[in-house]
Amino acid sequence: MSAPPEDPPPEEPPREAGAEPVSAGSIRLAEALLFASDRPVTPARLQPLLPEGEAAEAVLREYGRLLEGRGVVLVEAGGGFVLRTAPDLAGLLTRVVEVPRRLPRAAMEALAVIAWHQPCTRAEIEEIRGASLAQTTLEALLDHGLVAPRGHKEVPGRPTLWGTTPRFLEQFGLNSLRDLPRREELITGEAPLLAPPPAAEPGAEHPGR
Amino acid sequence: MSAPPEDPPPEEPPREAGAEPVSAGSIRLAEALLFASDRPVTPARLQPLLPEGEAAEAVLREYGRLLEGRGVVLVEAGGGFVLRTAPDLAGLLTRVVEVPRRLPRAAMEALAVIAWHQPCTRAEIEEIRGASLAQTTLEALLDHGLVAPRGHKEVPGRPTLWGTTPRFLEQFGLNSLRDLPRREELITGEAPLLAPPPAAEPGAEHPGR
Amino acid sequence: MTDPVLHLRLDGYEGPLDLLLDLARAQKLDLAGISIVALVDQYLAVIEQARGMRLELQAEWLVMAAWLAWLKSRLLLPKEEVAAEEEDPDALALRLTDRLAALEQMRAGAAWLGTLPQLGRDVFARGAPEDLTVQDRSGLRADLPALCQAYVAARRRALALRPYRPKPRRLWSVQDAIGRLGQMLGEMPSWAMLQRFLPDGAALDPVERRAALASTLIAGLELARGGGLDLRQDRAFGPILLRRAEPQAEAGDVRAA
Repeated sequence: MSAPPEDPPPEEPPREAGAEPVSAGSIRLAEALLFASDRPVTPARLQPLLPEGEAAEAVLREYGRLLEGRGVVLVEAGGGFVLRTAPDLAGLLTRVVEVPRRLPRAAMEALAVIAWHQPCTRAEIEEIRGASLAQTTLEALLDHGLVAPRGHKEVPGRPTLWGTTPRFLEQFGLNSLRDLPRREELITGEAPLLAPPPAAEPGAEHPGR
Repeated sequence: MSAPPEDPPPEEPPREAGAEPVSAGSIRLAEALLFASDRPVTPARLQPLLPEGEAAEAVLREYGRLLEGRGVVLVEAGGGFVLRTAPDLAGLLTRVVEVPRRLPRAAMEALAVIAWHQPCTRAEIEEIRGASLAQTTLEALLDHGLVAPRGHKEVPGRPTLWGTTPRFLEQFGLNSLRDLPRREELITGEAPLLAPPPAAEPGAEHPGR
Repeated sequence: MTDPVLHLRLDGYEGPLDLLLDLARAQKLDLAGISIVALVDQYLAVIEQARGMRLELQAEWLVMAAWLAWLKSRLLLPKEEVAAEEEDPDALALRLTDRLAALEQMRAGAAWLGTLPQLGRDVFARGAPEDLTVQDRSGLRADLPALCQAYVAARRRALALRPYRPKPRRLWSVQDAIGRLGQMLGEMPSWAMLQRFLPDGAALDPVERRAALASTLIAGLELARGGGLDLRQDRAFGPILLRRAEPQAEAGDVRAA
């Protein structure tokens, strides 16, 4: 399994593999071609490069035999031969690269509505957002563990109430929901949803005051 | 040059390379990593995979020694170690592997100016070559990823400064820009006006070092 | 006059400097030892033969020819005859050989690069590298500012979508105003401004207030016509004053105002 490659001796007569002759030069060529090719190497592709009397398939098989126990192995795939990392090493060499994703805009908005209006039903989320909420969007939030059911609203149909999870607090670096800015702080300058009419200023232009 | 690879013996004690111990398992790991990657492998990438007490650089050098005379060889280029097909096989391989077009002479000369005078502006390239630089020439160099903008020269018009890329080093098998001969060494006093360039053995030292 | 062979030759040169370098190479091994005068003659001879060359080539080649001819004339003059303000012709010639040397260096550099085994031409990289990285896409990139932004965006959209409802107007009718005037005049001892008789002012917006003022004025005129009150305005656009009618009041004044 872990036998090391050996120094090649400086000179060696052509190697015999079974009945067919396989020369060291042919092995070198097969190795180079297998290494450089971007697709599986068929015997037909190697054959024209070989000296008269050597069979490409025999050369490839002999090379594969030489690779046994090495860091790369020769495997048959896609109608030809390819070099691959030895299976027992692949796991060791693999590096995990974290590629965090953004939530889609709709999901982020739905999450925000739930965060500030929880617990609330799906219908309420839609009303507050002013847009319908796709099932997949809600599922994405559930998959990330950011929201969870919080019972049912006692109205006809008993719709599920949604709220945020401890995972939500962790994701956004909050200690508690009280750390969220207040709604009024976020939508300043905007008329509140059900605002009383503004109190009339006593007109300065009116005489008699 | 064409010594064949040898069958690895079934069992072998850890190999000694100079003072540093290099185990067969580490050689396998290096081999797997080098074969899997198309980028130069730095010792730092390999080191965490090795057992305590083995130096990645020693392992890589030992593996390179083992590959001598094989179809692929280990070269130092672009700041790391990378496998390449043996240069003497180029003639045979190009019959079955697709080869991109050569750079035209104007592009090679412009590339030389950028390589030895970097960072430099387009006007400086034209001044040295005594000819205007065709847009297609610059585009060819950019297409090959050999040159890249390196900021602006702080003169009126703020022209772009050009320099070579890591890809340039890889393309020509150089480990760093220090591997370029010094400008004055390109032409020697006794040699004819156009000194024959040093015979470039792959991996051999350049005369300019 | 067109010589196709010469055409090809000039096209092969990357500008006049390139040709000059070739001519210099034919002359001497060492650039420092070349004869500038001989070089100029050779260059001018080539240009003379190439009269028919492509127009776009001509400009830069002829500029160089003119400059070289001028340089040659200065080099041939005895030193003392070169005008004092002109640059030393030897220095100019030296600068030309320096430029040729710089170009030669770079041609040698290009040739040196050309002999290196090139990736993809002489040596080959791994054709089918294996990707040894696994992308973990389970993570989430979201922070509190983004959450706040999303909330604001959602609310903005919802507010923009709300149907437009005109604000209900509370209008003070003339009948209301007559009732209020009748009630309030009894409490007013003397002249009082029209504005005093408006309904409770705090709840009215400017439009409603103006409407109430108009109703109150009409109510006042109506009552004055019936002799129930007196109206007075001392000047145009001045305040309108009301009081309960006194027996000796002349209604005619009011109508005039």
